[in-house]
Amino acid sequence: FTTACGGGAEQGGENGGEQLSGNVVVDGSSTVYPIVEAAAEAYAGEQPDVKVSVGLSGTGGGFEKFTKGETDFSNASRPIKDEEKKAAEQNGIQFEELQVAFDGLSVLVNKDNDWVDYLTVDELKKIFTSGAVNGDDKVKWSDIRPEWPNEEIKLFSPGHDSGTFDYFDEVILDGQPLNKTAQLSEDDNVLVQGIAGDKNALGYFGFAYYIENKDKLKAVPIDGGNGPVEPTHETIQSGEYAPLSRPLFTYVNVKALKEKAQVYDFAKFLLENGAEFAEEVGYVALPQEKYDEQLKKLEGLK
Amino acid sequence: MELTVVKERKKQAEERSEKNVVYRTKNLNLWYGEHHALKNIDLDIYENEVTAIIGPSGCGKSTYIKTLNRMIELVPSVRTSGEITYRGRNIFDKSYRVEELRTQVGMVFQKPNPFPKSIYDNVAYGPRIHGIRDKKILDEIVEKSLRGAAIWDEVKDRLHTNAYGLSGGQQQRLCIARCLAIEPDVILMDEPTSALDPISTLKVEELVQELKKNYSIIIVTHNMQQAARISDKTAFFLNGEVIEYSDTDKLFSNPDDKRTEDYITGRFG
Amino acid sequence: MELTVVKERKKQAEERSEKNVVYRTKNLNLWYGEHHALKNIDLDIYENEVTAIIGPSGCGKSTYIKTLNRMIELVPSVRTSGEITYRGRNIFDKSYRVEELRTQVGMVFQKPNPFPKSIYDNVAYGPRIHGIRDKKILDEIVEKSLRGAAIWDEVKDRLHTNAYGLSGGQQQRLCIARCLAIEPDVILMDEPTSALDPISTLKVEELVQELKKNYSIIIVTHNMQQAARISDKTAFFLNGEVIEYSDTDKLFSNPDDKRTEDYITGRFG
Amino acid sequence: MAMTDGNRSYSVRDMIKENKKKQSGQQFVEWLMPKLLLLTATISILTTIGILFTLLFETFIFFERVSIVEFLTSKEWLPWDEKTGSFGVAPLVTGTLLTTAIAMVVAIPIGLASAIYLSEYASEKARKVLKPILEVLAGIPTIVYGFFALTFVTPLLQKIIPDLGIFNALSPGIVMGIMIIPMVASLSEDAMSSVPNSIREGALGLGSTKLEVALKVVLPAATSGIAASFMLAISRAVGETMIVAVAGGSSPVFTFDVTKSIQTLTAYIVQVTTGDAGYGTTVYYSIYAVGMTLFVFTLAMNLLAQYISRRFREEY
Amino acid sequence: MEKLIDKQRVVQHMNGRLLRNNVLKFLFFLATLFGLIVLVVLLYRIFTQAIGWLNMDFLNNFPSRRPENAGIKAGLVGSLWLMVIVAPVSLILGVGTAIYLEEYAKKNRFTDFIQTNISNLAGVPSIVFGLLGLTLFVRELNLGRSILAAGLTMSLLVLPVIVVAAQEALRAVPNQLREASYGMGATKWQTIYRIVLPAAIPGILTGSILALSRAIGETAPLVVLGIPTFLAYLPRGILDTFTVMPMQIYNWTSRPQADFQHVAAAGIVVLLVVLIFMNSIAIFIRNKFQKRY
Ligand SMILES: Nc1ncnc2c1ncn2[C@@H]1O[C@H](COP(=O)(O)OP(=O)(O)OP(=O)(O)O)[C@@H](O)[C@H]1O
Ligand SMILES: Nc1ncnc2c1ncn2[C@@H]1O[C@H](COP(=O)(O)OP(=O)(O)OP(=O)(O)O)[C@@H](O)[C@H]1O
Ligand SMILES: [Mg+2]
Ligand SMILES: [Mg+2]
Ligand SMILES: O=P([O-])([O-])[O-]
Repeated sequence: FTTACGGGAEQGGENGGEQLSGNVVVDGSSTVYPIVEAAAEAYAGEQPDVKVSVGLSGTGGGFEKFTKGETDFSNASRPIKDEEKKAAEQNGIQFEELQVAFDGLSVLVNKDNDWVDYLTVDELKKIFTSGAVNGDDKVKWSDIRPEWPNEEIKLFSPGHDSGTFDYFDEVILDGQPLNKTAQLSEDDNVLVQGIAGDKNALGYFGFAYYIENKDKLKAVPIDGGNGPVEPTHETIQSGEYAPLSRPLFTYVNVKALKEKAQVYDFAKFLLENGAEFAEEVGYVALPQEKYDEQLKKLEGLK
Repeated sequence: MELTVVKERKKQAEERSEKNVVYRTKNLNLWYGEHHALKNIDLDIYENEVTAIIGPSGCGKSTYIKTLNRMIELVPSVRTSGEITYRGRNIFDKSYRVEELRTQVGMVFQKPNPFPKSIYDNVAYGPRIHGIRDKKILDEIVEKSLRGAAIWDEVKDRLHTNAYGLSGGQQQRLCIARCLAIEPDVILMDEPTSALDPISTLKVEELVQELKKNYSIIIVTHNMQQAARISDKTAFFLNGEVIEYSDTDKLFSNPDDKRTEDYITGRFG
Repeated sequence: MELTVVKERKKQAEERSEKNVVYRTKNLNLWYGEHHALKNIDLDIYENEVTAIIGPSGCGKSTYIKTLNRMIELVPSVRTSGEITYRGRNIFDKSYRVEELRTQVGMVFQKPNPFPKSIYDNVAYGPRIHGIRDKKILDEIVEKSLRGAAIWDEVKDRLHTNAYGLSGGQQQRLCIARCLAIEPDVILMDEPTSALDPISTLKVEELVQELKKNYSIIIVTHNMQQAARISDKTAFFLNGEVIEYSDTDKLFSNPDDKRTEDYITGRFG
Repeated sequence: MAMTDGNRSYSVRDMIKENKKKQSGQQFVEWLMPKLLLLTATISILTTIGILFTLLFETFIFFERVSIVEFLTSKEWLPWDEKTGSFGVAPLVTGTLLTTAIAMVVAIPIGLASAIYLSEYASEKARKVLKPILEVLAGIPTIVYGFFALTFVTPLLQKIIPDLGIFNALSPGIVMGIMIIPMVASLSEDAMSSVPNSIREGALGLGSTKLEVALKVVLPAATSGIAASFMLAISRAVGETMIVAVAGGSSPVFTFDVTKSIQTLTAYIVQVTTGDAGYGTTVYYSIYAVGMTLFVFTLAMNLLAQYISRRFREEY
Repeated sequence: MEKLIDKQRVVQHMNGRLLRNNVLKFLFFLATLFGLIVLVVLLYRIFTQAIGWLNMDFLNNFPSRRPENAGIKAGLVGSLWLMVIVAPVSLILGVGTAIYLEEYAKKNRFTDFIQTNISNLAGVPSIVFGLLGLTLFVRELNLGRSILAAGLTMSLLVLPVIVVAAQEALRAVPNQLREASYGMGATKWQTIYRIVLPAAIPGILTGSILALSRAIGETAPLVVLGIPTFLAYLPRGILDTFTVMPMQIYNWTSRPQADFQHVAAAGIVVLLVVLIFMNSIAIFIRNKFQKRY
């Protein structure tokens, strides 16, 4: 059983120039994965003897293992749920939540869509909520604004079991059921294909997928009450792109943090360089103060 | 005038003999890969006669008989040269459909090879593929063929059970019945009675005598008594060659070739 | 005193005859499912003799001979009653290991069944499974066995090619060689020559005569001439029963039973 | 000494007897092997028991929260909302049935036809080349097939069926069928190859065409092997996950319309196991109930297939 | 002799039969070709995407956030390690089970039960095996997320395929070969080991190729086991953690950067090469032994 009880765990604390060894086990959200992968890759250059492994079992799957004490870090695209907290408590697991980046949920239409200039949060809600317009859930553009075409909107959404949907549900749908005609997929690249292939498509997904496919898709500015805002690095980081920008987390096992020097060191490394890695893989960094604040908290836990 | 009569007669004789030849083999050679299995075979086989082929094991009897209905083509490494005409047509001709040839030339094999079907379906197989669907006609054909192969009484109560439940001898007779069911023109038999008891053998031999009224039969046999008993002509093969081919009486009583004599008197192998 | 001598002699004779019995079958019955294939068989088989079993197709010859080395047990639906003793031991006895029995009782089958291996490996198979590994001894055994089966000359240049390349007759002789390789005590032969040409048949027959000096041989045959030629005793089977069992000369010249007479004179089937 | 020729100093018979005495190891092996083999055979039973245990516990908890009647009779599968949610498994079952049926419509005829071609028509050489190439098809990771379905087959089909959604049952079904072709072809070809040649000769000798030999003689003789390949193929289709997850969408809708987006039992399980759902939520437990359904589903199918093949075999 | 068969009709019928034969032969050929064409299309798409990304660096690098640095090394080595467990374990268990069922087992309820059980396992989706492996090997037996735990899980997963194929292959061995061997006094095991198994090898191998191909391309159960995707080190033994090629590929396909799609294609090519290599070994053995009786 090689994972949880790394060999060189007892070696001393401060990072200095000291060589650490042992394992760091990370699992969880596929959304957060690229950031931590980037950190682990860079970290291997700093501490070649520390074996960092990163899995992508999904936020839920990650927490399942985390709350059983099988992993040191659990990536999450949403905050931990009450059930999971309870499970952790039962197993005597203490944890600390760390924010590592922002993701801006981008609302997108087809490149050939020349009528949508922006959408308000209410309009979004009207389109995506089941039964809000019609009993059969078929919504036409003209149902939203009369001057828009009299054609059915083809909705695309991440599947129910993704952090992205979870967040959209929370801030837009308000717990109401999703429009039944929406085409669902767990894979954002698949959604890109769908929206790029249909003139009447409307969907949403993570910011990085929009940035990478700018040539095929058009982002819709969202009016959250203060006028339409387009999703950009600046608007997401500043919080101006509201309410659709969401934080991404990793949770760390406090016991591991205390007992295993390499876990602490990796956590520190992640926060110190998190901004850079987040940007590199397509997310948006937190404001620098946020990272510093968490670093301090981390020191306190040691 | 007398000359004309003679000529006329000669011509008639020629015509008749020409007409009577079912199979004419000319300078046939056959190789299995490198192995030269048949060498310069020349052989005419006549209508409504039983032609026996004898010779020691491995001399090419099965190979020759399988060439007559082109079954030999199933062995991928086989090459042939020379010509075989069946009723005047070269069987190696591209335009000659092998299925047509084999419909006219039935075959009974050395090892019994019934299909894993019921006895009835085994016999009805041939007629069915040739488009006969009428249940009554099929029943009739099945009965007639099984009777013809001297096995009807043994199987008539279990026509619809699997053919593999039969003993070896019964299986072989079933295979003969299966062949008779399509009423071929020529029947090739590769040691058909080697798995039969004497009684069944006798019946089959009688049957062969009966059948030759309408059919031409070529039979490979190890049993020289059998060859002597039932055949009109006999060919003696040795190492892939035809050593002697003549009327059966002549071949067994007064062979031309020393090797034939040695063989039929059991002096060599 | 004379009496004692007589008694003594009688006793000796009895002992000898007792010793000479290889197989004693008592009241053997066998069923394939519902089909009663062997009925109340009583038969003694003697040492260093050739015992022939004849009878029409389906009469149970193969079944009986397969019972002697318990090969019949491979058919799941088979039930037996009665007793067979081999050299005094009941072969159906739980403590009797069937492998031991079959090592002492070799078998040659009706259809040639070589292994899909080289000719050499086919013959060496028996010795090898019985623990003989020495290459030189194996070579010797292989050559001797192939010679014994009259096939050495034909295959000596291709000992390491696949046995399936041989003709039917050659395959069967290979199977005989394979059986000879373990030098059994009894050899069971189920129509071993039905796929052989007369010369090979003759050789095998000679071989049988030769082997019987040291071995006991039980041979099923369709060929009554063969039975008459080579066997010392003959059993005539009919519908699963032994109709008559006696010295071969007696059985063929002066049978006790009408049915035997009818059969050997070819009067019924 | 049983031998007749004098120049030998040993008798095989004696050597065998000698060896027999030494070979107590042989007897031990003979005693041991069936037991070892029985042990390996029991592994499969243990595996099933293991699976049942893994599934049962959590399934039990699930059914404490959701009534089994609702699970079996409701036609709505909306598990995401704890309060208003509905747990009727029917949509997932129809999704599975739909894609499996489409896959079989593709795989069975094409696979069997390929098997016939390879076994009865192709030359030895062609067979030796073609079969392994086909088998490569079976080795391509399913995720590749998934994207192939989504980015190649679906657009192609949309040209023929304009109404076809970007996610649908048809395209992943077809691609799944294509993936399964080699399994059907390869195993059926094996079964047909093992029909003895003498039987083929018997049929050809009666003037059969190769087609008649194949369809009327070889195919019936190889029924059990071919049926086994079908069974494996169906099982594979029912259990396939990634292709449907990528190209089928994830909309559990009760429909038999192949142009609509669907979700299969398996796709639902992956969705949850790799997703966001909280550990301990009803959704989490639902995957075990769905897994159990799959298990029962395949069991029922198997029993049915066995029954059919038994009836079938009796014919001759 | 009265004729029941009308020669005239037979000859007329012949044309139809031959036509049918030729048409169907062509259709059968098309069917075979169909698979090949799909394969070519698939491979073409993959190769055109992979070209330029497939180089020594790709084979030598660990996963990376930068597409140009990403490599398959950890996955390649991990997949091979996985085979080190799966191939022997599944073959021994699968062939063993098949031999038991075909050669030893009596036809009784217990045998029927095992048989049903096996065909049933063949239908259990891979992800459920993942759940089993997680509970049994990773947790109960405390093997962690090791090669051993994953290998055993995968072995159970492919077991039914091997069993069924091996059974068919054993069934196809003619009984007369068994009889010949028993007739020599061979024991049951000797007969099986020396005669039956060698004759069944081609069929067994075909099934095994399919099974192992499946094991090497499978992702879902490993995800459930929690096998990591990022690793910057290689396993040293069967108790170490590892990752496999399909997980790398799966991850790459779901990344937003277009370049990762090329990396994924390159990964697929490597996976296919490994598969083809494995297949060719088995096919070589199969062709060497395959013969018709
Ligand atoms: N498929 C084959 N490949 C290679 N050689 C073969 C093949 N079939 C037969 N032979 C060889 O060709 C020769 C003639 O074989 P054939 O079967 O015609 O003999 P046969 O006279 O019928 O013998 P038998 O009386 O034993 O049946 C033999 O030497 C045999 O080994
Ligand atoms: N496996 C079997 N199952 C059922 N019946 C069988 C089986 N084997 C043989 N029989 C039947 O038992 C009877 C005796 O068969 P057996 O094979 O012993 O005959 P045989 O005397 O050897 O005939 P042949 O000379 O044709 O070989 C036959 O009626 C046969 O149909
Ligand atoms: Mg022959
Ligand atoms: Mg017999
Ligand atoms: O993998 P996710 O939990 O972020 O969807």
